[in-house]
Amino acid sequence: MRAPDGPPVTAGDVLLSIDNVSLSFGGVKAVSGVSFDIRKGEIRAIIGPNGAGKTSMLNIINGFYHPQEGVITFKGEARSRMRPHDAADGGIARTFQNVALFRGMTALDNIMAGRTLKMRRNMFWQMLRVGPALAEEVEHRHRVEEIIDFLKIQEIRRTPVSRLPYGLQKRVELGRALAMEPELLLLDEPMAGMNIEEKEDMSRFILDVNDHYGTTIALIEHDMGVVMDLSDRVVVLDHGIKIADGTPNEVKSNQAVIDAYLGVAH
Amino acid sequence: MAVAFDAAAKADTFPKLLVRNARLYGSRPSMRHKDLGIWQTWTWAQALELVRAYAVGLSRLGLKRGETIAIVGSNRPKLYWSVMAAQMLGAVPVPVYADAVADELSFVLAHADVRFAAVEDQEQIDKIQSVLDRLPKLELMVYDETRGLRDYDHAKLRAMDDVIADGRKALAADPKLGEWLDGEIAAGKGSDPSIILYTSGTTGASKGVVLSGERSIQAATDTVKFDRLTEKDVALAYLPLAWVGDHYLNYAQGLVAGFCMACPESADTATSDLREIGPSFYFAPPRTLEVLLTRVMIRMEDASALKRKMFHYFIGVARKYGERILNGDSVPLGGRLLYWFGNILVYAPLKNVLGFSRVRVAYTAGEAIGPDLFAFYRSIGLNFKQLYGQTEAFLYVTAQPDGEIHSDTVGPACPHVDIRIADNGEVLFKSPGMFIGYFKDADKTAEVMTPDGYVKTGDAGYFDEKTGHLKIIDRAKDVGRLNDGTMFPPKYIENKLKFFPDIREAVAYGDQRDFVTVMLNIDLTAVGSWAERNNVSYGSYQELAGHPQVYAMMEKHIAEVNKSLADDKVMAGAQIKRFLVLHKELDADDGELTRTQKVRRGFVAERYAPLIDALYNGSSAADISTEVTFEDGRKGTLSARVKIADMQPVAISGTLGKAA
Amino acid sequence: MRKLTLALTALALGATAMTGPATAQTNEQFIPALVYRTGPYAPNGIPFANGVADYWTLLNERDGGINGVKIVFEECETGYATDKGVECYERLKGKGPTGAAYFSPLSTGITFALTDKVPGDKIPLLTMGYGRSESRNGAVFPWNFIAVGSYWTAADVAIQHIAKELGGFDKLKGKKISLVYHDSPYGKEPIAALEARAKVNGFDFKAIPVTHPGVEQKSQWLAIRQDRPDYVLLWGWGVMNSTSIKEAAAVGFPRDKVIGVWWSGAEPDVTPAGDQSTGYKALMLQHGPGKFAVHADLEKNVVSKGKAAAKEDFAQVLYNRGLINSMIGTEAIRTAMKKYGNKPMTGEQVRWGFENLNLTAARIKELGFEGMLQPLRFSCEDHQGADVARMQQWDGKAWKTISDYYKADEKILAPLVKENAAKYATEKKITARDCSKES
Amino acid sequence: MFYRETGQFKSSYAADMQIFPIRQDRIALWVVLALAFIGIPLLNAFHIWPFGSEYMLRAILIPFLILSLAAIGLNILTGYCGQLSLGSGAFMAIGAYSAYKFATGVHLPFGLFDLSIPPLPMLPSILLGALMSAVVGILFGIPSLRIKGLYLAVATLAAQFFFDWVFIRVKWFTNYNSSGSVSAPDLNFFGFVVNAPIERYLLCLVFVAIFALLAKNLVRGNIGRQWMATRDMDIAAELMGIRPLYAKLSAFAISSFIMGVAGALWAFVYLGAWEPLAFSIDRSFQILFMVIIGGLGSILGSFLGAAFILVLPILLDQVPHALGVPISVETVSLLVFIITGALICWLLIVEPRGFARLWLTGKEKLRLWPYPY
Amino acid sequence: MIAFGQFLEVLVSGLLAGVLYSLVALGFVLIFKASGVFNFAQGAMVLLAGLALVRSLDFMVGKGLPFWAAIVIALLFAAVVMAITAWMVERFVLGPLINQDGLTLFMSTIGVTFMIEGGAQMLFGSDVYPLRLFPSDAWFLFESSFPGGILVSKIDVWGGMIAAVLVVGLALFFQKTKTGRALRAVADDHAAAQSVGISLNWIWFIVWLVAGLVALVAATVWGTKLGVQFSITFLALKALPVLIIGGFTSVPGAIVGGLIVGAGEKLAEAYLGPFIGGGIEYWFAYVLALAVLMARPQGLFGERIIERI
Repeated sequence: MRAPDGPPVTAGDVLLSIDNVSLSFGGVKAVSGVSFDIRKGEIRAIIGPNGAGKTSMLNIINGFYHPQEGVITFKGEARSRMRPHDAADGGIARTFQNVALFRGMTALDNIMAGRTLKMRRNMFWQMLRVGPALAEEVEHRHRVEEIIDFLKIQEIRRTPVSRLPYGLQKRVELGRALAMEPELLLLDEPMAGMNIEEKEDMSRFILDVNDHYGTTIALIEHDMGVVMDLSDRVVVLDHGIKIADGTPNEVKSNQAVIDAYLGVAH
Repeated sequence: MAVAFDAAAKADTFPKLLVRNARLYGSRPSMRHKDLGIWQTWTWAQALELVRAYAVGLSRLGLKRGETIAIVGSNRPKLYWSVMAAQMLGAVPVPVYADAVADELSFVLAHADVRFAAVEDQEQIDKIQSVLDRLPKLELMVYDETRGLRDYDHAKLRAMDDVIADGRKALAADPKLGEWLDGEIAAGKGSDPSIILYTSGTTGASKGVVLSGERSIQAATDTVKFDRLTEKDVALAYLPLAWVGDHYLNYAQGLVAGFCMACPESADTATSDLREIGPSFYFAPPRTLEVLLTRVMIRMEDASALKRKMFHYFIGVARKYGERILNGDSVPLGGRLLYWFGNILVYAPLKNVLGFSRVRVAYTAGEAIGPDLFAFYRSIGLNFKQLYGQTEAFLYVTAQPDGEIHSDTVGPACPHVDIRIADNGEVLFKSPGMFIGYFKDADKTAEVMTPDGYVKTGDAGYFDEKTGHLKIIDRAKDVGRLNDGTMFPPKYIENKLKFFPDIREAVAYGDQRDFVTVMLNIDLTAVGSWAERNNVSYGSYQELAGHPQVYAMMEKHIAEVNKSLADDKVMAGAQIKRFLVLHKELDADDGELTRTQKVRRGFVAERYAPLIDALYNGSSAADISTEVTFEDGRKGTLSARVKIADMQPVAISGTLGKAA
Repeated sequence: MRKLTLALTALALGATAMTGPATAQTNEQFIPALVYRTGPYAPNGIPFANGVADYWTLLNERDGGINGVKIVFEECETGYATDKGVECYERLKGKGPTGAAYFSPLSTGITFALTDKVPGDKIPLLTMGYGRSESRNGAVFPWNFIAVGSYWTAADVAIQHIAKELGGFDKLKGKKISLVYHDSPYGKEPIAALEARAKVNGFDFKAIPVTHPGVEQKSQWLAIRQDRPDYVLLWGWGVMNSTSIKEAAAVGFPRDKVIGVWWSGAEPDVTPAGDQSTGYKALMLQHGPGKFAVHADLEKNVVSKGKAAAKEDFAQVLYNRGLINSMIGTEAIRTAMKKYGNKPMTGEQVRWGFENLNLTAARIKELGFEGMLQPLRFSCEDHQGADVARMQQWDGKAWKTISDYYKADEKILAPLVKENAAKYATEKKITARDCSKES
Repeated sequence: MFYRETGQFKSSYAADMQIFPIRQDRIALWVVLALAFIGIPLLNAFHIWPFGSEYMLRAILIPFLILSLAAIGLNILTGYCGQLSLGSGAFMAIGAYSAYKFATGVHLPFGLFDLSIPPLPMLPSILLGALMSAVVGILFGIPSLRIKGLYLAVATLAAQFFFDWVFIRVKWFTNYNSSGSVSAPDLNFFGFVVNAPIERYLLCLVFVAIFALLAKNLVRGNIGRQWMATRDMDIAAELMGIRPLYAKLSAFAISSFIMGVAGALWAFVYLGAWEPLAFSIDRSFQILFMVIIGGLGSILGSFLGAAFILVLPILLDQVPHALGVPISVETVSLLVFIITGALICWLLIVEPRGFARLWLTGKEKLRLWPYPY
Repeated sequence: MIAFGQFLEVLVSGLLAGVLYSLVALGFVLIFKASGVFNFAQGAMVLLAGLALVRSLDFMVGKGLPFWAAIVIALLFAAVVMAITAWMVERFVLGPLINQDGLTLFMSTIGVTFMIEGGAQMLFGSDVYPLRLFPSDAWFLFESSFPGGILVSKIDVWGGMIAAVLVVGLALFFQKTKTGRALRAVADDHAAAQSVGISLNWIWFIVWLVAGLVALVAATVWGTKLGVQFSITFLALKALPVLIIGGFTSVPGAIVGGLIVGAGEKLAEAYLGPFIGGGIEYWFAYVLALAVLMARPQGLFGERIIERI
């Protein structure tokens, strides 16, 4: 695991902290005054009922939305505004709630696209595709193949992703994010729409990623069982406000959380 | 790299062969492995270097001459190298089936007294660790795949890469070590045990067959010559590593001939890997060939009418002329021309999609093969041959030479093999590759050996008068008699049934009974596809198996078998009178099949006793409830009501086939 | 499979087409015709193409060809598109026993592209009344024959007519003359001559471009309305002409002060504007509409036999122009035959025929074109052969000739031709022929 | 059926990532190249049908090659990067006129910045002309950062019409030629003057072969993946660190560069002398048709599309004459219109992804033969 | 005062010319709105409608029918021709292409364009056919205030009035009729419309028919202005910037876009043209459109594109 650019962060340190962040769309508050942190190497879950602002939170973290208030500190650097590709540069990768793969490309090319930031040869070399350009392409292909191997998707390497079943698409998407060698991996409902078997597989992969690559993971998930099994710490949002933060057990017994979920149920 | 011992000396151990190959074929590929998307390749020279380092690494961990080391996993270069490295040190590798359940595994590992185990991945480690309490001698496991093992207690674990790297470093640091290793290689004697292969055994616990390097190499050399295998050949190592077939065909012959062994990416991808690598030397058990043919036929069902017609027409042409052309018999010019067209349009493309385009020599063995099935492959130009053998013989007893192919024989004795038929019809042999004995089991060894040094195969057979080839009918102990004295070789009947693509498995009963009955297993792929085409709806395997239309179909098949039995005077009395279709697939996990997918007849009879009773007591249905093991290891119970159907025997022409 | 069959059929057919039908008999003169009978300029292209074809038919029917050599012609549709024109050229240039006699593309764009190609293929290019004005210089443009008149001739004659209407060249001084032109090389050609004239005669000249295709000219004509020029010259083609006339009417600009070039002076240019066109004037490429002696022959030998291409466009302006175009071409062939014998001529021989063509008044009368054309004589230096033109006016129903012949002022045009031809020669690295040495 | 892939395994990534990983494809490619580079010149030299005639070379093969190149250019932009453009004609025109200026000498009389470049040789002129086209392409690509889809397509028309106007209006580009038409200088390449049809054909072929290879290398490399990622899901691409600015503008630049080369060839090699109408909106549409019919996102498709759109009407046009059917040219050309239109519709119904996809499907079928799927 | 008069004149004529562009643009909008198809064939449909109208009119006048009767019959005939076209397009082209993406549909309409252009010329001829339905002279207004007055073309005013009637008619059609409401439903959501039992094929036929009728109306005005001839198809190119500015999906957008383009290009030609050489209105309209898009990527009246992930 090569560390992306930036100061080295050791395990247990705070990798990313969100301080008093608020975001609104034309008067509608999506997130208000939320603070929490993500520590190096942990699996952090963000949960909450529908419309709690979970996806907005992820979008803020990787720069797709710019919060009106608050500061995000990533690897010790405070930022209030960054472009999505800056976030990517800094080592934040993500997957999407509704699979956002490049539908016209094969699984392999999708994951290779995740290596974009790591590839350095300019267009001229790529055009000739000899010497260093070819060597670079081969080198990155090797890294990508390791990911393919890791995620056990060898069989579908050459399949255009649009032809893949949903579960595999999710896996390819995870692969694409992994190809970026992220320090922080954001997973937006990685198990949405999966059957039990697929969920188990995906949980396994998430744990393996965390274990094997040491990647810090922040994930949004609806399936409470999965969240409780996977995550080290959980932050709970409701209507854009943080209502609880702690270990799965702490959160489970938190009255505000129970109310929020019951409220949804009614 | 200095080779200490005399290169001209006969290489009587595998490590010596490896050294020889590195010298003779240094830059030729020795091993390929589909990994990370491409065929990673190692030359013989690279392999030698790697194995030497590995051996040093293992020796530094404490592996010593004469000790055993378990090899657990699928066909991976590193596991083959583990075998080589162990042999280099004079240790004895003990391969274990990768899909063995923990109990089987613990039996073998405990029985073989292993201190070390080379394992593939986390899955195998988990399995071994779950039975660790039964393996007090096990000290260390070296593993290939690091994945998922980061948080494991590494007191008993080492990564193979680390071991190799350690060995390499040590070799580089200390030149004496290399000399020492050369000495170890030279010290290996041909008569030393080279490997212990545990037989799966259709009954009872498995036995460890000890083979020596010298004998193994002698046997392999004979067959390499027999089939003219060279260092330019390629074989796909996809059969279980622990099976004698793989060890013989790929490992031993590969080292002797110097050809390249290619390991598939995984069991799932073996088919496509086969197609990519395009082996020139190929082995497949009849069951695989059968599944393959079924798949071909089913896929062709979905082709356009024109293409389907063309396909079947040319397959017809092939059946008519193909084998004759392959055998070099005379064929009319028109037939040759048609076959030539057929080759362009069907056979060659078909071989291509199956991955057989480059196959030069192919073998099938393990059980009797349906004549039609066998003829099909030969007719499209594949030089498939049969061999007969067993672990105790280091595989080969007989093999068919080119041009002398008969589907109902297994060929004449191999070079240097001596065969004798015992009075009770049992086949006995004496061969160069013969085993030394069963590991830690002198009694059993004595049991299968005749006083004059022949091995009892346990199979019944005789030499065909016309061809002089050996013909195997059945297991000697399985051949039974009906109450009226008619001979009843269950396998013979079962094989006839199993040739229908719809029938996956058949178990015939009749010994000491009044008539013959069978239990059938439908082939889900074939029957499912048939159901789809004919709008037969079903919710489960069980429902499909019990479907009246499926029964009707089975009845038709059995009627055909009866007809063919009636044609043979000896067998006419053994026609099938009643049958049923089982509600579940026979499964190795439930102990119904061996790991090599052979039916455990006795066990099945016990397990399905109520059904067999029903088959003979005239009732039209029976209830059965069995315990099943699910994939994840959980157990459950499956109950069903199974229908039983009656058959009308075909009129027999001539005398009844009483015992001759 | 069906797809394949279809594609193969198409290929096979196309292939046979490319080899050319093996019908070529030795005593045939092949003349290609690049036409546009479809697309935006079809209303103008059709009558011209009909005239061209009918004259050839007439020669075949009446005379059995040219000196006994039968004319074989083939039309190729260009749709006024340059690349299509080039394709047609390549397709037809090698046909017949001696190849194409000459080409007449009736398109400035195609003319430009072919000018580059004809020297290599040795086929003359007859561009009657269009094309590069400097191609009059036969020393630099040996293969181009801008017969009868160039745009510079037209521009000069138009100014002369205005001067006459005003009562003398001195009256031009201080007058405003605007040019409404099709924004393309075609429309831009006259500007050089007009600017030269403006300098000489002291009038205010203004060029107003109209973007192709010219369906919307409101702003141009509002500008004219405000600018109030004394005369407007119109250099349009196709739909632009009638639109200009309509807009002129809409802004109340007197139609009789609008003078079109000869490509703006045909029936399709005025009929869409209806009554609003009345009074509109246009140059004649010497000829106008109406029936002459040749038309009687046509009626007798072609129309009555049902072999005419023409319908209601018979004897219209562009139809007659087509007749003249064919006549000049065939007369050039006839001239060539005098030197090379009565057999099919090659392009090179036809070029000689053009350069030595001398259509005297008597010969023109003999051919039945009296009243349509003044004498015409090409030479090595002069590939235009004539530099006179007349003026016509639309009276609401028909074109009426309203002037006698004007002769373009060589003092003004000759230097222009010389300068531009020299520039072309430098650019293309052409060494001009020495015409004094040509036979 | 003809594909026998068994045993064609790859033991290195370089081998696995080559353009034609299947041996039979490579053989086919070499056959096609040999035919194009050696076969056709030989047939031409010995006047053997169908390549013996100048017509085949000058009226079919040369325009086919040049328009294929233009289609490759547009395909990079539209097919790979997903930016619909109707301004191809303009970029070809820029290539053509700039190359013309470089070949005849550039003189910019801007007082202090009096810039004079003497006439350059042909090859640098063409490449510099294409470079100009690339620069303008980048400029007109900037709106693509905000505008998408059809809106962008129509916006690129602004470039088309603007440059139509520029080359008519700005006399500097036409060297102050009175009519505003220009005539190509000699095609002098390193002292060798390309003139005969076969030489012109080979010249185009060399350009097309080189640029097709370079384009293919680009689209299968990192930048190509960035383009396709931007095309398929621009937001996700951006969140992965692909800069839309870079991806889109590089596509515009490369695409315009190739179209600039095609434009220069079209003007210099095919037409010889031209007016701006040669690069009108019709040309833009023609090339777009080629790309769509041929198959978006396929280099091969660019060739197939060019063949269909350019060659088919020409063939159809000649069918009645070849058969000796007496139909007037008017009827024939209208019929060609109708049939071409109908074929376009029919093709789209059969395979909306164009010829390239049809080709792939066919190839897939052959690879699996005798299996149906 | 003269300058202002000139300005006013250019402005008014520009606005009116713009409305005439809108007539063509409306056809695009209708089809795009209801089916997401960018109908390249709209220009060809104007040609077809015009040719059908003028040729049948000439034929009947030639047979001695009174002009008013001839015009009614000719309009009906042209409407029937457009209906047949709509049916054929739906049945043979768009029907089989249902659910394809926008680019494919766009390309198919190009195929349709070729067929209509070829077919129309083959059936009705490729000459120019004068059509005189509306007066084409001009009024000169406010002659007292401005010397020479403000010129207003009568045909442009007619065009404007017809456009107004058309827009009102379309509005009523969309609001009040069952089919119209169905059309709107389809525009909003194809799947939903299908699920409530609206036949997409029928809707597409209707929308192409309506677009055909709009083309007929445009043909009456433009035919009078230009004469019915092939060049009429070029109008499509003038309608495109109108569409961009107004947004592809908005009927009022088409009108406002037309006004902006018309006024913009005429003013530019009149006041900017002289400085840079003239003939700029064609590209100016597009540059204007581009400028509008830079500010509002979906056009002035287009539905806002919301970026979501």
